[in-house]
Amino acid sequence: MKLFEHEAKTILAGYAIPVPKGALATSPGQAKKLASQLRPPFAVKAQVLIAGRGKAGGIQFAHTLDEAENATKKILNMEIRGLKVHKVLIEEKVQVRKELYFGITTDRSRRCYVALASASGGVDVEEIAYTTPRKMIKTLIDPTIGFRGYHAREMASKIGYSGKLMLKLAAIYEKLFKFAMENDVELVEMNPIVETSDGTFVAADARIIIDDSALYRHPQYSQRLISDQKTELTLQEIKARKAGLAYVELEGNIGIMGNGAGLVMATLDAVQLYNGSPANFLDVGGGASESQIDAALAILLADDKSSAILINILGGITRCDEVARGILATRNKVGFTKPIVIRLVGTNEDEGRRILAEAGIHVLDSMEEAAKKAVELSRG
Amino acid sequence: MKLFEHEAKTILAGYAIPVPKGALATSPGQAKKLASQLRPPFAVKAQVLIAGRGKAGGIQFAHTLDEAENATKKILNMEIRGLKVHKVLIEEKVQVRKELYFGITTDRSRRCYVALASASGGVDVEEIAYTTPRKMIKTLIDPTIGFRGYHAREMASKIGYSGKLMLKLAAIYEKLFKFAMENDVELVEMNPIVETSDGTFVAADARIIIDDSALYRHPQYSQRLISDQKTELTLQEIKARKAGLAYVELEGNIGIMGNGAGLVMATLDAVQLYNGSPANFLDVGGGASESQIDAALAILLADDKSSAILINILGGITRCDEVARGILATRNKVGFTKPIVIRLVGTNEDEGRRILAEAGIHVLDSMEEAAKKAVELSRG
Amino acid sequence: MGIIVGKETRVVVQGITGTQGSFHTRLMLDYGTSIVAGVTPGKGGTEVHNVPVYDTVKEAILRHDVNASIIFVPQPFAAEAALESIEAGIRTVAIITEHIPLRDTIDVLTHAKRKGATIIGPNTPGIITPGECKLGIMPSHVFRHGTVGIASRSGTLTYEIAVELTKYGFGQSTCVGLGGDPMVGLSFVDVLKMFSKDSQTRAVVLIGEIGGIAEEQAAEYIATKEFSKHVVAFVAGRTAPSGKRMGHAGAIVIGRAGTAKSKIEAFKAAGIGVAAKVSDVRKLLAGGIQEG
Amino acid sequence: MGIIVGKETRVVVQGITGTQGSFHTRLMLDYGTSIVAGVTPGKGGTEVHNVPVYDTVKEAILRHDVNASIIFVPQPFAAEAALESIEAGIRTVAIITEHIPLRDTIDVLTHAKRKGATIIGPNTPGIITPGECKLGIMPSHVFRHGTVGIASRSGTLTYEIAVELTKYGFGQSTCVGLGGDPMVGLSFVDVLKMFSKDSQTRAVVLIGEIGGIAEEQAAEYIATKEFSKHVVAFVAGRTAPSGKRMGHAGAIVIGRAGTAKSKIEAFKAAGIGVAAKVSDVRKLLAGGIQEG
Repeated sequence: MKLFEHEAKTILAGYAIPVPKGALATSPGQAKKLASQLRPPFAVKAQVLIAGRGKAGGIQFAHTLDEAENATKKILNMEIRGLKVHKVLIEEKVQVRKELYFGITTDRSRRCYVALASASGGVDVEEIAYTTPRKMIKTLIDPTIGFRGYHAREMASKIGYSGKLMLKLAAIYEKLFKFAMENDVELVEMNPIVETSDGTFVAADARIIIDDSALYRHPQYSQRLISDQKTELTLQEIKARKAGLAYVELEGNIGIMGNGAGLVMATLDAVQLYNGSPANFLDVGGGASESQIDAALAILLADDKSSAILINILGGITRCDEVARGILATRNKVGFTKPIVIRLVGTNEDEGRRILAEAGIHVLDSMEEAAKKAVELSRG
Repeated sequence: MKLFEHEAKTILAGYAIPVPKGALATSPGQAKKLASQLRPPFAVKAQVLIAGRGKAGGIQFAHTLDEAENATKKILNMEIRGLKVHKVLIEEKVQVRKELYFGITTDRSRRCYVALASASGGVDVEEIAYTTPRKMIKTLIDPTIGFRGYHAREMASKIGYSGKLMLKLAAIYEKLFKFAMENDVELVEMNPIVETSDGTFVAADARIIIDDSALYRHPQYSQRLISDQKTELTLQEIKARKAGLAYVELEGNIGIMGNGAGLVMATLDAVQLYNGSPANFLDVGGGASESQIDAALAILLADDKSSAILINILGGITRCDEVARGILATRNKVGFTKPIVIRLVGTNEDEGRRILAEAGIHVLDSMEEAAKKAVELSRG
Repeated sequence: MGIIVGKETRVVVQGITGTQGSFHTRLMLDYGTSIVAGVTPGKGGTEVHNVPVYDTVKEAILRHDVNASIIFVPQPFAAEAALESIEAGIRTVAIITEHIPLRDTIDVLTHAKRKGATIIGPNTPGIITPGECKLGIMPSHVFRHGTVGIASRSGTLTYEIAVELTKYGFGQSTCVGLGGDPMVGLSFVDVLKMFSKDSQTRAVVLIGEIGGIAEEQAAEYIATKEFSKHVVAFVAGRTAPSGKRMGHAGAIVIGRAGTAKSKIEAFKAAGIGVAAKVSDVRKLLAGGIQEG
Repeated sequence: MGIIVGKETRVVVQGITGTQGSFHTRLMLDYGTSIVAGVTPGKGGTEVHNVPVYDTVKEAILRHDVNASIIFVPQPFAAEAALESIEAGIRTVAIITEHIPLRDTIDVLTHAKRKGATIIGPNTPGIITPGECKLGIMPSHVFRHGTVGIASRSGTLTYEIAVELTKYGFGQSTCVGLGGDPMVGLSFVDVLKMFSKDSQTRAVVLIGEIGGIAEEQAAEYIATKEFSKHVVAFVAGRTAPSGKRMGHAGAIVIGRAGTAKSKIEAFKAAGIGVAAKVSDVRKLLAGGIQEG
């Protein structure tokens, strides 16, 4: 689960990590008023849960209160990669001597947390990590030892600091690790963390992703997980999550559901292979009940941009008769408002097919055949 | 550092460990008033930092408010092994089905924390541990794994519980471990932890010793470490601790100071070997300064029960000239109010001896000779 | 033969009294798996499908000869259940439970490594050596004894492919579900090393998906270590957008990392046939086996 | 020869720029100890007595051949300093700092065991192999090269006894201060095992004190493992009351456990001579060596 920049900064400040002085505004007037409490120049920053806002104009600088008001007005009228901006963070602009990077995330292959530091921070850090990985200093973290002062100092030293500045920077690294462990982060990064012209360090931008699997022990985050507008999820995605379904919205016009993440991904791939375009990814999971199938299908039917639906079930723990009954339940309630292709094999297949056949619904055997058919139907 | 029973119980309750309902009283009238908020029968318990209060009459039971008042009066007039009782804990008496023991402490040989459980708790548990150690269930705790739910359940199961009761008891064990780690305990024990007649568990008595070396990271405890009456220390001991000296009060009549814990213990032993009786143990530590020596000697001179003083210094990091100057400083300020025997060898020995010789103070070479002389002088 | 589990596997089921635990215990027993004990704290002394239940793994081990564990314990307690088995000395632990917090998984895998235990999962359908032992929740009927080893990051997709393979005569030596969580006990490379030593296995199917670099590492291993058995790969998620979790917590493209494209290219560069669709897997397999 | 430290010992001093660290670095250098580097975070690039200072142990190791560390770091950071050396692969670490929290000591000792490092202390005067290497803070002049090994829980008392031994011609092979904290890296048994293999050591003096069961374990080890060298014991704290810490955090009688009486009886039962007073140590030693 992603946190907004302003949330991230508030949390880091709670761990005594220096962040720029600032406040959150939802209107130009409020921004102006808040700016009057700050020392110019100001930075006005769109609060969106998406990367690339800088390039999209979502960060602007202002020297006067009026400029801050105007910048806020512009940004609040903006859509960044399709997302409306509801809030801006207005801050004292940091006086940069040097932009650095520091982050903590997991290393899937080494099966541990890893700390990453770089002497060059900012927008291109992912590019640097990808193209010249040796510029990224990496420390694997043994969970039985943790990330200690000496690990932090070693990293701060390797990116070129010594003396008091090295100690200051290392102390911030250590605090970030403490935060990361106490909050089960999947990723936390200060990018950039800035060395200011007066020799201090400030987390000028911060990004936090909390491990979704650990949200149950962090009620302060989990309570907002499925509240509208507070997360990166679309309304459809929130609806699906509330129903316990894994759902991702896509751009195409064929609604797709199936059981099992890999199978659904493969179904999407098959649709594309036959030159179709998936409208979504919807995994009902293992052993879905009639009502879950019903809920899932209802979500697909409600998606305006799709012109056909493909259901791909390979029954293992999932029982085909439950699936059949779920499909009928939806039809009885809302009707089939668009063409639906169903592939249904596996556990209790005969019973499932019988139920659907009695209702006049035809069922296919092969996933590839079904994908081909769905692509045809989506063309109308 | 030892905590009072009432403090221990308040802290454990904060970890959701069940303790009897009760409150702290400093007068019989207050005890009666507090008892009226509780359900009889009551237990009235002297709050002293010393074992064996039960056998000394420091725990009494009462069925009525008047009885509670009387019991309090009796206990507050009591001295338990020389310690005046200032406070009583008045509690609802626990309805005992079975008294158990559970504690967490360190195992010096195995170099880890250890959890101890026994199906028989109460006053004789130390005796049991000493004479029939196999009745004590012991779990060594790997610090990289901790004391987990399954360790707790294994112990609760081994002392004879199963089903819901086993789960309840194990949950309490787990909580106690959490408390132990978060508070750097040297020892925490619930003795007894009682299975009540209605099938719950209650920590009927609790003992906590915090690791003195870790107090610096627990300001909630350390601030009271050297406050009067709040600890097990005598006033002399508090004075010594404030001066940064290791001091233990004893019963004899020869005041003893030296540098190094082992050396001072050996000095006490030598005094006893020559049939003398040490009044105290005072270790000035390594590299003591003039002012520390002065402070130490002043404490010894102020001890009314001693009739002679023995100073045993073997200079290593400690410099004999510093020691000599410290001794003179005390003499100049308060005078030598009792005979003092000084043994002084090692680093800067010549200078130290010269300083003392000029002041007319004689110094011995051998520790054993000095001990013998001190014993003679203590007899007046 | 096959790898990790076989006729000699004797299982304790952790969380045996729960709905899933009890249901799959019956299915595993039906398949012929030796389930010798179950564990549910507080339910010691009872039985599930005639399997005795204990309060702790240690007690189960004290009374039975156990060398594997399968975990159906709910998410908040699953990692601790795995530690319990690892500490008790069990060398094969399959964690069916999904969505285990990363920190807990790291703990489990660290201690497993120290004790030399093999962890399958979390979020795995388990492992099956057809005809010998099923330590998992996969539908047994799709598998047949044979010579193809399967390692997969996906459950249902594995069944889909196994159905095809079985239908066209490619029985399996062992099928391992690595698990859909971002961090799991076994990598493709780990499993390839085992298949390499297994005389029954003559070809291997790797079923990958977006996220991480396990497929790229497998491709590199096969290319540089001269893995001598025939390998076919399938990668799900060609159409997945960046930054979205596709059902599995581990199935996510981050920036430019973890794409299906990168994985497919790595496999191809290592000379491994990559199936564009499910039905291609058996075709590539047939080609390779004829060649080999 | 001697044990643990010798001519081949090359030392990094952690906390070298502090008062104690700097002072004892000079004394160790004067004694002839090879101190090749120092570490103080934030002081990298400076020098102390011509010894180069680094920010981290890893950097010191990268530039110098180091195999031992001595720690003068203040209490709140001392345990972490030890972990730093252990993780960097240093095999001998002397922790001079006292009053390290038990939890931290346990952490340090657990990781030291895993990495095969020997920890001396905490709260130790260190270790000296006279004439070869002093890794500690003991006054050098009281020691002479010879054949008596000393293991002691007390600093000054060791000097007291060493003065006597040296005066009467009993030079020492190695003198180890185990440390006065309740939990320390080396036990008497550990050191006896090393002395047993050391050809230079012909007799051993054990200087114990109240608290714990290290002396009892040593007595048992000597009795049952047939430790073949002559042993003399001294136990401080016969007069110590129960429940009071006698200067050292580890010197405490709890209930009936850890008394001098118990230790003395154990030694005597194992046939070991116990000195009633300091001057008896050399007498018992002389008797044993004449006998032996």
